Amino acid sequence: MSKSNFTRRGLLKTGAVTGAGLALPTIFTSAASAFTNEPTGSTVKFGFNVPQTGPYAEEGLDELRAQELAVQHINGEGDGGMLSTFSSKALDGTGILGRKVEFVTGDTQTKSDAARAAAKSMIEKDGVVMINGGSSSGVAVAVQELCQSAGIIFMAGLTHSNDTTGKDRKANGFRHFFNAYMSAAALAPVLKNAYGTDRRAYHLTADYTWGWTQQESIQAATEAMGWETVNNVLTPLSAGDFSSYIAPVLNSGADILVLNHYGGDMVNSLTQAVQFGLRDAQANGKNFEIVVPLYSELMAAGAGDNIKGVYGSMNWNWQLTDEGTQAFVKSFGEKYGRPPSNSAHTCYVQTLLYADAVARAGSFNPCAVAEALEGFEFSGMGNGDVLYRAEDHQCFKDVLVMKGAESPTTEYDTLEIVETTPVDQVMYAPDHPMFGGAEASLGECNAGA
Amino acid sequence: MKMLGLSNKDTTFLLIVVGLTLLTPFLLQPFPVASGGNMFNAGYPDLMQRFAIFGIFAIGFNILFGLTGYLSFGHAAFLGVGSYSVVWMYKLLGYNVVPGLILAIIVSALFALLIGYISLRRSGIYFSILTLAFAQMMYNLAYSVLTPLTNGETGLQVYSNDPQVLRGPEHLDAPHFFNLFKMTDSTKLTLGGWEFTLSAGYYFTAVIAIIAFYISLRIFRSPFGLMLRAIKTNQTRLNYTGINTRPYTLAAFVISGMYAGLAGGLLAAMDPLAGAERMQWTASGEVVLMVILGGAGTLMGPVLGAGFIKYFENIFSKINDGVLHQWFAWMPDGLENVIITISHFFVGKSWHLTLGLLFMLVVIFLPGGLVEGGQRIAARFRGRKAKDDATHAAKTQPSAAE
Amino acid sequence: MGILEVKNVGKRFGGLQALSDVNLSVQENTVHAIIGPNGAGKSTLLNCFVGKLIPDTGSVMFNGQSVLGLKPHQINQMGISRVFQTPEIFGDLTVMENVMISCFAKRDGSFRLHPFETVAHEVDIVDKAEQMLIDVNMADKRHMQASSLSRGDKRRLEMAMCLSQDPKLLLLDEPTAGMARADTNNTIDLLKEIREKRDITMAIIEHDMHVVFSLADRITVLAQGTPLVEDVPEKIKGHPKVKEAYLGETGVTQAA
Amino acid sequence: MDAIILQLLNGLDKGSAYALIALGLTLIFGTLGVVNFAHGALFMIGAFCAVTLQKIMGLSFEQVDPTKTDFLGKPLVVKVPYVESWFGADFGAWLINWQVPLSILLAIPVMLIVGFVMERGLIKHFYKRPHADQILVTFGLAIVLQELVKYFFGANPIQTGAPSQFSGSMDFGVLLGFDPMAIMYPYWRLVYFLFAAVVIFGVFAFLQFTTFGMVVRAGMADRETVGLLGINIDRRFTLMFGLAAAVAGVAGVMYTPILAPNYHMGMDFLVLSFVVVVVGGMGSLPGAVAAGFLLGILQSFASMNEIKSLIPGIDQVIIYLVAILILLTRPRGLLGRAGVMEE
Repeated sequence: MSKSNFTRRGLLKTGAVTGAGLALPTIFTSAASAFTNEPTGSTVKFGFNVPQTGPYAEEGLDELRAQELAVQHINGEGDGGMLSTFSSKALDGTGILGRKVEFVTGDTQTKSDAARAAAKSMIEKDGVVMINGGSSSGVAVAVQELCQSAGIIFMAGLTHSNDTTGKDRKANGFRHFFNAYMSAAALAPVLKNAYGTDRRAYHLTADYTWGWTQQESIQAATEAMGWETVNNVLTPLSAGDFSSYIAPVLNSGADILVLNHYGGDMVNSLTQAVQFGLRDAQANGKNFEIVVPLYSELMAAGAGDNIKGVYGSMNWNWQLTDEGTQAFVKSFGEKYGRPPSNSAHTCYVQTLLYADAVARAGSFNPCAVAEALEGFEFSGMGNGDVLYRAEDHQCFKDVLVMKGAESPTTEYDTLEIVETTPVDQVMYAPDHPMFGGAEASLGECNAGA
Repeated sequence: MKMLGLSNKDTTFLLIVVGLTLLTPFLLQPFPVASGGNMFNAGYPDLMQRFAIFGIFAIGFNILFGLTGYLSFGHAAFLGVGSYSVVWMYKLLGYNVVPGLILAIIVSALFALLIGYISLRRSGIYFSILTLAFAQMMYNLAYSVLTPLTNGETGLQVYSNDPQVLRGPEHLDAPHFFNLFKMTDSTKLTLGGWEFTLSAGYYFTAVIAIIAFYISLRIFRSPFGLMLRAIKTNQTRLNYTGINTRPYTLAAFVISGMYAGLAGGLLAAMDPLAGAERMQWTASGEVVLMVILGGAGTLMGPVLGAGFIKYFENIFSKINDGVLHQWFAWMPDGLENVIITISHFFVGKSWHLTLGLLFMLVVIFLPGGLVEGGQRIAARFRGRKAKDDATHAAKTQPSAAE
Repeated sequence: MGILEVKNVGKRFGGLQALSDVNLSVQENTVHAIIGPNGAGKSTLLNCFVGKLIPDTGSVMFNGQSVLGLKPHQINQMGISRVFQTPEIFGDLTVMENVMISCFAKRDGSFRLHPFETVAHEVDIVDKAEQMLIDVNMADKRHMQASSLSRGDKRRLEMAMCLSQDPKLLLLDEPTAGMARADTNNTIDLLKEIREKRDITMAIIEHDMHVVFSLADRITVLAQGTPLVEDVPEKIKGHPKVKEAYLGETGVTQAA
Repeated sequence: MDAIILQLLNGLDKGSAYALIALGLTLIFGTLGVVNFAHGALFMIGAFCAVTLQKIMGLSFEQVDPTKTDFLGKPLVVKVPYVESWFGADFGAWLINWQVPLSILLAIPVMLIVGFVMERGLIKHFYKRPHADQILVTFGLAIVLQELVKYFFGANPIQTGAPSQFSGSMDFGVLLGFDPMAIMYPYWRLVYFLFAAVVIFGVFAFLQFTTFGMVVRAGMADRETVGLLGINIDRRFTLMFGLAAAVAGVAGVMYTPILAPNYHMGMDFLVLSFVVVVVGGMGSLPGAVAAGFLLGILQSFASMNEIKSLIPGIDQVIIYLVAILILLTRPRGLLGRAGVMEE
């Protein structure tokens, strides 16, 4: 098989190299493929690129579990999970278009470089048709760009920055996860009910792109309902000890602390804020409160008792009671003995959705798959009715507002669902200024070869 | 056979290196694609490019550390600067890699001149910490405050609305060499069950790597190289022999900074994105480990060390449960599970552990690095008293220890 | 005018006056020895010649030029070479490479960026270094690693390195310290031979009277940081002040 | 003014952690001449001693609680800690509450053993080897240790709380005559600072007033001479390594309520602790302590909004900037000796 991108002039220059091949015509098979890594045998390969080392390794592990489960379900093993509740019935449990699904895994190390290296190896060596997973926005944007230029589909995993489907959106990339804007839009009404409109907020923000978009979004949403922003302090990534940033908060005239942190930083800053007595304090005649816009189960477990009563948002939670969620939780729980996390859910659903899109399109060609996913509406995968918007490849669905449970019974229900914010409330225009404005464009779909 | 101002021995050595480099796509693909061994094949473009690029990085670092003994813990800064230079050239001029690579070398040289001039006022660990401090400052700022210049966490990339003033309509839309070929171009050769990928990007980096290696060989054999080795041995004597050591060390620092900048530039030439993480101290530490692992002060050692570490990072991390089950499926169930449980310690998400153990084993049993290991094996083949001779040879004639 | 003129040099370390009012003149083509008991300030004085220390007062002129404030490498380039008490050589390099470095320093100055020349092709340097090794009877050891040499050979090598620079002044800091008798005699012979073969000026700091009296043309006796007497060896031998200064130490030094 | 006092307190606390880690590091360097890149890992192992004790305290048997259900809708299985059933609910709960300070009792023997094994089994073979080799082998060891911890404890941070008596904060400002709430400071951080002070003084007193300490100090000054006196310096150095490991370990234990331990915390502290040691002067104990507090306090001040708004990003680089300035003005750091680690 020859996958030649050489221009004519390029071919002349590298004639010596190809000449060696041409001298042995019988073994040099050449059949032009229509797109990158067109599956040839009886199988098709997916690439699961998740952090397996570094601070998000645990989250990556959960994503891998879910993806493995999804592959089983697509191939007809196990109980089928969400396939039975999924509104589209294109998948029948015999693989995709008659091909069994196999997968390879890579380690993103939560570094753009390493993630791209792992992705390239899966594309170039293993011949994957899609890459799924990841646990940070920087990595998601970097790998999405790579998949765009390589001509395969990218399903983004846990990435919450507005940029992923905002200014960095790509035609070959899709995101099932929600984003900072949607978090803020969902949280604002709940915060208004709980804490009133006359509040003064102090923001601590992780000093990198995700932190900034998160902060920008929540500030806009809370100011719109009457809150005042006292200050926004940028904190170094992995600062560990946040005391110098937390200590001045009490005396700043603020009565709300918004922690735009994620992962280990969130665990530490929240724990330390509670130690500094912020939860017990009074300010402006009100109880001082803490808000963590983006929650995850694993981080909530890390923060322990400190999250009690603290509001935040999530993409999905295993405690939802819809059919799809129950089927998935049952299937996942029986296999792994624990409920899935929301990033696991995202990765599971994305794997199924990709497979379904291929089946509906009748082709693995990324452009055909992208077309099948664009504007696709479905249900039965948790979060009610879901839309994959064509303009920016962002998924729109209900957003969960969560609160740290006062008396959790197990290590898995430390968070409880406060409200399911309907999708209409978190909608925005594709050319919203926080998402790159009118300039942002998906570009052309790239099928590679 | 004398060529390019080299001695017979060095010419042969260079030709062997050239041969190995050009045949890499075949040598690193020893297993048929359908076999279980395919997991260990490393002959795909991205990894081969990384071998060459990090080889260049390590060769350059070795000129500073291996020859003068000055241990820089901040060389990744130059790697990052090189990458940013290339991506900025993409954004401003167009996708031709050449202007970017030239700029990468120039900019990294300037940074190295500045950082080296200040840091070389101290020696030993004080020098190491100064270089570390500069690199960490650059990394921290690149990740946060300098985002307009570096695009922070996401990494600098090309957007469709970038000026690209030199880009004509007929130009390729990915990094290319004077519009002759794209770096991502490749062709596949199928021979029986084997499949080999000949990639334009790899051969582009390989040619540059060979030039870089040749330059390093010339430096090793030059009076300049001799002075650098003398600095490592005895600076006092050198001063009292009328040699001003500072400009020599600074020159070595700048040269190795340029190598790092070139390597960083090539990373962005192969893959048009520059992330801040490549300036982090772990990246600086990685090149130190590559050089020591391979054999500091030897010509081939750094390249071997770079290859080893990148191989582990890219191959061992991909061995997951599914693969393990495939391998050991023939075993009885109980035994299979035991073996797989043990394997969990070493592969897949635990590949770091294997790397750590490897560092320890090499430094304990092969103080001269992998090169020494190679010499011992060679000595054994020649039927000599392997151990004594190899150690002796390494000790008495460091210059011949390649 | 001597080749090295030392005028009123003083040096203080905290509460210790290491040198005070040292005046000294080393004449061209002579061997000038500086002797004195331990702590007399011999090494401090030497360090003032080579740029390691800067005296608090006074001047040190070499060939009519002040060396004060200059770096060791600059002073070396002016024509002063130094032999250390414990031989300072490039232990990791071969004997030949050691000598070649000296030759390069002589030819190319204190810095020259020559990354693309090849050591092996520098015929003049190679020839000069080989000749030098023949001169000191070490030609057969040229490929040995310097650190594996015997102590005596290390001293020879260091001497060869210094001589290959054709120094105008050779400073020797206790060249026979810690040597066995035989080695000491060899060194004396070597130095004598050097004197006969070349026009060279030497300043020797020495403890061992045997060495001093067999080599020196003039001797300065230093005690408590200041010159006691300066004269030809014959006069120094029985000088009462010298005996006084060495009281209690004479036996040791002569036995050494 | 209150803001400055507040940051001073924060700085003292950060400084305590830096100083404790740097103390052991510089001790190992000063006595053994070994550059120990695994020192951060020792800090991490100390912290995981606390986690281990927490796990042991949490060891429990299962009881079915029929009134509740779990996530799969089955009857909930409630876990009852063994300590509570063995020692009674009250004492058991007390033990669980005080597990972090109690972990010190576990950490000291564990760290001593780890230290001895490391020194005898590995480090001692590297005394005469180049620093580069020491760095490589200890870095390899650090990776191995952290991967083992990751294997058994996972990659997530694990919350280990301070005893409930110390969970709040004290109004420090009122004591100094400021308004209430002006300077709130967590009790545990005060405990940590006092603890660090005790350990630091303990180490100094130990080296100053015991014969053992005198020999070790002599050995730091001139290893060969002490060896000539016929004193078995090696064995004392082994003990010294154990001591350094124990200091790092207990520093890690007590830090867990401030920073939820994770497997890579050692690496996070490694670079910083080297900067501290070098700024203090390689091999100088008072230097390490002084530099630790200096950098901690400067970092806290640099994090103040007033300063950050003047120089954006200053809090991210202050430590490195100060390190560069100090090393350029004082070649061997604050209190370093000549000739150490300069070859």
